Amino acid sequence: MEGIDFGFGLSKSSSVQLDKVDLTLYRRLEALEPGVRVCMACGSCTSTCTAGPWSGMSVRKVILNLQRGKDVGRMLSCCMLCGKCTMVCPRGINTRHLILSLCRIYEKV
Amino acid sequence: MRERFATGFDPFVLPFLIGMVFVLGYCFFGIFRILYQLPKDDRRRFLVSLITPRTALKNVWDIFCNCLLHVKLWKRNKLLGFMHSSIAFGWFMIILLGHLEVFIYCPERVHLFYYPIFFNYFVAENESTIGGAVLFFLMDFFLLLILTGIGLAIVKRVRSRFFGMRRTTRPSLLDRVGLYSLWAIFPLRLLAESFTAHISGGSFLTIPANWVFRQFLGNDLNLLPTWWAYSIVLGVFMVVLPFTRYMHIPAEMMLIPMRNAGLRIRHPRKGFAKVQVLSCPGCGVCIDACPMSAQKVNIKDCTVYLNRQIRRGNEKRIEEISDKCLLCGKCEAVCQVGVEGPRMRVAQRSARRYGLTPDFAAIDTAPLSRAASAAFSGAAGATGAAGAAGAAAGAAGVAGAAGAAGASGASGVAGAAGGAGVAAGAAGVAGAAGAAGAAGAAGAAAAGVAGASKVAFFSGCMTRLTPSVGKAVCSLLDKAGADYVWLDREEGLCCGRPLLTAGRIDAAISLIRKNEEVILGSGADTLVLSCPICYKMFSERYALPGVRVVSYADYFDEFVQQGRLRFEKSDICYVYHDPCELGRGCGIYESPRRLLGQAAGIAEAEKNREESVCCGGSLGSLTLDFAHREVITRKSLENLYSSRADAIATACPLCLSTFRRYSDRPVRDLAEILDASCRL
Amino acid sequence: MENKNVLVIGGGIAGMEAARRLLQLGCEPVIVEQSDHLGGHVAGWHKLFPDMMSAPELVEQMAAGLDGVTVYYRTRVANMNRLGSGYSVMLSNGMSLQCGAVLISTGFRLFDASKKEEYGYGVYDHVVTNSDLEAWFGGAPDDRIPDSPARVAFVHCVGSRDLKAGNPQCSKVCCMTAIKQAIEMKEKFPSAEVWCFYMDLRLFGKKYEDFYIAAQRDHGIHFVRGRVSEVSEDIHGHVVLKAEDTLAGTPVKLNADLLVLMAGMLCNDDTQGLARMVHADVDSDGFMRSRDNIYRINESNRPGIFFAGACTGTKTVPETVAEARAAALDIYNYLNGRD
Amino acid sequence: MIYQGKQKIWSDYQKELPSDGWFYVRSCIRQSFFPGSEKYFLEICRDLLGHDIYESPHHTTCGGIAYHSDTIPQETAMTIVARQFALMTEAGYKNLVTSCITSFGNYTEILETWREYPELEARIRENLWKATRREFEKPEYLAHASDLVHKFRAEIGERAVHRLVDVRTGEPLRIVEHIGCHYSKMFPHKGIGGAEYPCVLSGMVESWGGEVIDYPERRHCCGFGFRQYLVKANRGYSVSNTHKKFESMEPYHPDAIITNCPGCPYFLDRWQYVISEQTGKTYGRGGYGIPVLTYEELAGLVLGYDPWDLGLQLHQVAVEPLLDKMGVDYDPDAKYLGLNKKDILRPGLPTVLKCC
Repeated sequence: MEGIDFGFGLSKSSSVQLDKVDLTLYRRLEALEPGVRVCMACGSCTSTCTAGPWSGMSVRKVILNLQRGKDVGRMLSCCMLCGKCTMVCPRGINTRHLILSLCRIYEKV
Repeated sequence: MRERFATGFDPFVLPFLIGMVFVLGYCFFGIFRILYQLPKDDRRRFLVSLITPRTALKNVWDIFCNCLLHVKLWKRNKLLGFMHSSIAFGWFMIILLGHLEVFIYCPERVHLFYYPIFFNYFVAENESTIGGAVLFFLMDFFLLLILTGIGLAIVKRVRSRFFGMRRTTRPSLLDRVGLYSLWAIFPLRLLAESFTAHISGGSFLTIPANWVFRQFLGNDLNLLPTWWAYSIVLGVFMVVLPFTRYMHIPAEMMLIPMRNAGLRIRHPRKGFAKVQVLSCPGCGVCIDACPMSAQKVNIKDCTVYLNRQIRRGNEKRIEEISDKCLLCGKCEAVCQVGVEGPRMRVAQRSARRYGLTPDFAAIDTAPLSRAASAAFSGAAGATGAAGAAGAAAGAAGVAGAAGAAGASGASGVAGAAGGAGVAAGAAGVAGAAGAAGAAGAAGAAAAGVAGASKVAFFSGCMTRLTPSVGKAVCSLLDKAGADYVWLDREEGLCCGRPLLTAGRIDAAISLIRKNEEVILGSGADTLVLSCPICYKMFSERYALPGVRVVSYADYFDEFVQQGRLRFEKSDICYVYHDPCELGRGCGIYESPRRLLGQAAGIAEAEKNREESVCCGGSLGSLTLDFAHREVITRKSLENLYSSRADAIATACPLCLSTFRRYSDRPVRDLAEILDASCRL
Repeated sequence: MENKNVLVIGGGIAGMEAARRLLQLGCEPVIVEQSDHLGGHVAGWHKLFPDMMSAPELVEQMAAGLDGVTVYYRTRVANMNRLGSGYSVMLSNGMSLQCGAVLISTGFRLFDASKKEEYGYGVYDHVVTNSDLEAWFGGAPDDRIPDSPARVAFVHCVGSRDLKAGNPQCSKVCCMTAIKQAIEMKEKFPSAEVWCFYMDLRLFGKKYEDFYIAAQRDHGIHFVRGRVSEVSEDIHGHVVLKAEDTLAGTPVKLNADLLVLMAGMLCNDDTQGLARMVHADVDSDGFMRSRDNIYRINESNRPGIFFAGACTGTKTVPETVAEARAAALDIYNYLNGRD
Repeated sequence: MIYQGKQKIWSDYQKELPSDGWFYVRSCIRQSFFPGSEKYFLEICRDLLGHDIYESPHHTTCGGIAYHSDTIPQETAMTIVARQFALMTEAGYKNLVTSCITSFGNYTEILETWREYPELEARIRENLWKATRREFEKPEYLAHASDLVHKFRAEIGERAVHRLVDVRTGEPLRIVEHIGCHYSKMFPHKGIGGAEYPCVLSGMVESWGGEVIDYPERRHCCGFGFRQYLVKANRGYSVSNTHKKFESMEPYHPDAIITNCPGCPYFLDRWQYVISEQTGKTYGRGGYGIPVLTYEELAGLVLGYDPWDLGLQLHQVAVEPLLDKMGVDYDPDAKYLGLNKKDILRPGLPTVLKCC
């Protein structure tokens, strides 16, 4: 709306209202790759990630951000599907399928 | 010889005629449709190949060998080979002889489709003539051949294990109609010809049969109904043929020329892919071959089912099957027809739409290549001229110098055009950017002076998780005195193969472009790879002018031949596992064995080389989960254990870490074994 | 008691303690030990948390109570069958025994850290395991450990909670061991920076939290919540760790002079062979299956076969000792026909 | 919310305070923001209820704002406070009551610091002596003015002219109470009701007939936060905090907000205007805001003082809807007449927020 320029404005809250998060994308991903549920956030995938240095790719964060209703597009943009994350995951999550499925159903949050 | 009917016609030929016209019409329509579906350049290429004498001859030869004689099947399984070739070749010969008869005896009837088929009904011939006796004998002989084949086929249907097949496909309803009508054709022909033999003549099969029948059957009454029956089953067979697995008979004749023309699958369903699908005979050889068939739940995910589901248009199953596959290539290796199971699957994957596509444009490769080019011992000279654009700029450069380096062996060589040649260490180094020139590298390779080149070692993503492999390769390069740099030691890009096999082809290509920048920018003229996944990708998909792409197995093999590496044979006996990508993927079977044989004892597993069993770790599969992979790995290990070797050797970091997870005996990479027994 | 003989398989602390108690109760225990010494893993350990008691001394103390107990060293059970109300046992040294009850106290084996190749155990110069470090604390020379490390990294959960390593279970004691060893390292090398990379810190026991607080407060040990995914070696031979600091959400790298891998506990392979001999059940985690995991941990599903210690699952030393005593009492009651 | 649970907590955090013998120190900013408040505190507690409260003309700022804005070290603030104590001692008083929450927090923090580090107190005594030749006793009781009003709430209630009840419906008015952060968040035992559920204001509201609203962001800061507001670049952060509070209390439709801090009423009041300009949203009914009052102003209304004498015309959000509900008679024409009926001029009107 047209208003007075105060030189400052309301900033969007960074806190996430967990009960109001739109989990549609996560639920769809869950249906395609149920392994997403067993992530224990150890971060192995992130530190081993080949694409990490270029896009901040982190499967851990992708999984978490999806559950917090945040956009994950940028992180996924440099994924090379090299499979290292799948190799190191202690919970045996098929992270490559997870990423591919997500790319497939992806809609910007 | 006399014709029995002046009209040359009887209504019983109608079922056959209808079937014949239908199937021919269907096939012609199909051929035009497929030609239309081919991309323009592919179509042109295909048509040109048909009239090029060399390929045309090859086509005829291949069709004869594969479609009629089933040579490939003979090699694999004699009984199955005999069964198939007896039916196919026998039938072909009967048709050929039929035409021959018509040509010889009533050339004016040659335009009638049915005449050669029902010759014995229309033409009364006496076997007493030499021609008749020979022809009739041959006819009966081939009929007998076919009947033996049919007999075997019936046994196979009931007990496939007699044929060494553990599993086979269940035919669909139409397949059954086709199958039973096929089975019925030849006994009915025998019956019809036997009943007619006292009129139209016959040979060792038909005449005795005729005599037997005449003892208790009013022979002439049975004459026409048997010919009707024969015609009807022929008609039925031909009408259902396009909708059954027997479509592979005409389709394969299309597939062979297309393959010989060098076509590739460009569309998941149309054109070449369509021919592949139709060419699948549904024999199910791929079921037993598929490593996934270690588990019952995955049996229906091998290539034969992919083809079946594509024919049925069951999209859900097509997706499941194409995503699950390990892309190990074994089904293709064993397939009698040569259906490209892995490529078909990648094509299905590539048709998928994604809401998000990777974008590698923002990746800055300069630091990666700069770090590498600075690390070469000839860096001082090289950086000036090489830099990022150096590879191209210097391409024309020092071909001669590199060639000279070849001639003077491993001694120090001064580069000419690049400005500075630096002799470093024991091995001579042709400095200067020009060494990266295409001719230079080719010259170097031809002269066998790998030591004079700048070697980039690309370990790939997987090797980072099996550090022992990278360490061993570097140690061997050191021992051989190579001037090398570990290109992706700190950070590196993926080769793009995982993206490619996931069907994300555009993304893979953009990643390839990035990697090309790194490699060309590094100033290397030889790229050594420790990972067969990368090697396949680099050798097939990369445009690296002036850079020789080589797997470490081949590279070290050359070193051994040049005497730059020597090994002391240990008493450990290894069984060598052929990694899918290195063996079936790149055809490298011998150099790893040669190397291993020098460093240790070597044993062979029950299934090896082309038939090696995938370790189960493959990146090819998108959906196979960890538990299912474990079963595959254990099955693959069983095959290796069959050799009774002390330990397992392989040449792929992914196989290595997959096997190590479950193996009860040591698993080592070839490089590790070589390094351990290397004698300086 | 018809047959007072009790076969104790495994002369670790569980077997020793049980044998000592059985002797006191009037039974005649026989210990079969595959190595040449008693005390098992504990004998090779340096100090035990939470009291920093000397492990060899503890073993010595326990061994002192074993006068009158027959111990067969370098011996295994070759065969074992149910015979009457007891068991007939053939040993690898040719002896045969008739015993009223059998106590399986075969303990655990340490996960082979070289199986986690990405950590470079056996490949890099400066990578050791928890047990290597403990042996070094005890005085055994180890040239992988530098003279004055500036940075030492501990990686928790090596071969535990890891499907890829074939063991999804938590090994329970490693968190505490890591903190204990980190403190000991810090005491040896006060100027060294010590880092612990963990997924979750599971410090459940008495005084464990005190150790954690002391590690942070008194020793300045750094804790990073993230699992190390790969390790490489730099040109100076330092190990380079890669992990994600999951709390900060950033990938981290550490150049360390020494990497200590907290190898987890797995069931001894031999134990499963024993289980087959007497048809005792093996649990889904590879350890022996107790009749239940609450009230009858010492009992197997077969009469006269009892368990003590880490053969049924990962245990601390005090838990093992307590279980051994309980098992001794259970066996005594069993031999006397009491439930 | 379980009321008994709150009561249980309240019983743990009670403050014993004498009724008389108080040395009163004013706030720096309230006199300009809410000039009627401090005047009517003295009017009500000293003149009307007859308690002994003394104010010295020599007292100054406590240094709290400067301290929390990182412009002076704590030693300086301590010395200033020591001077206030000296004035109290010289005036013969033993108890100190502050008008300002930040002062209250500052005094409390200093006294607690001295208790922990007596050597620091000795040094401050020395500083004060060197600077002013004064000596001081530490106060026996330290209170915030709202503590005293809370203590006298029943007396005020007895004399109430208007109760906190909607005269048209008979329903109690719904009041949001907002406590200044420095009141008890630093030292919970120093505030009535503790830090989580302070009852200093809710006690007043309840005894005067109103109903206190518990809303999710009840504990949240008003958004002032010193540096957040004082640095203009951070001001968006400040207003965002306030916005969060309003969004959270909106569904309860509060009739008024009552505060005990100098900054809170100011920001809760003024930011309603800024938010309305930036988002077009107002939180009261019919385009009005939610009136924000200090506890003195509310006590004044309850006791029947003229709203314009209480200084309510200086609020950004119009108080008339509240006055109407309480049944307070007021002369709309007299709104902008100051002391002695002097015209203080009409302010410009906002574009969104309705201000009569």
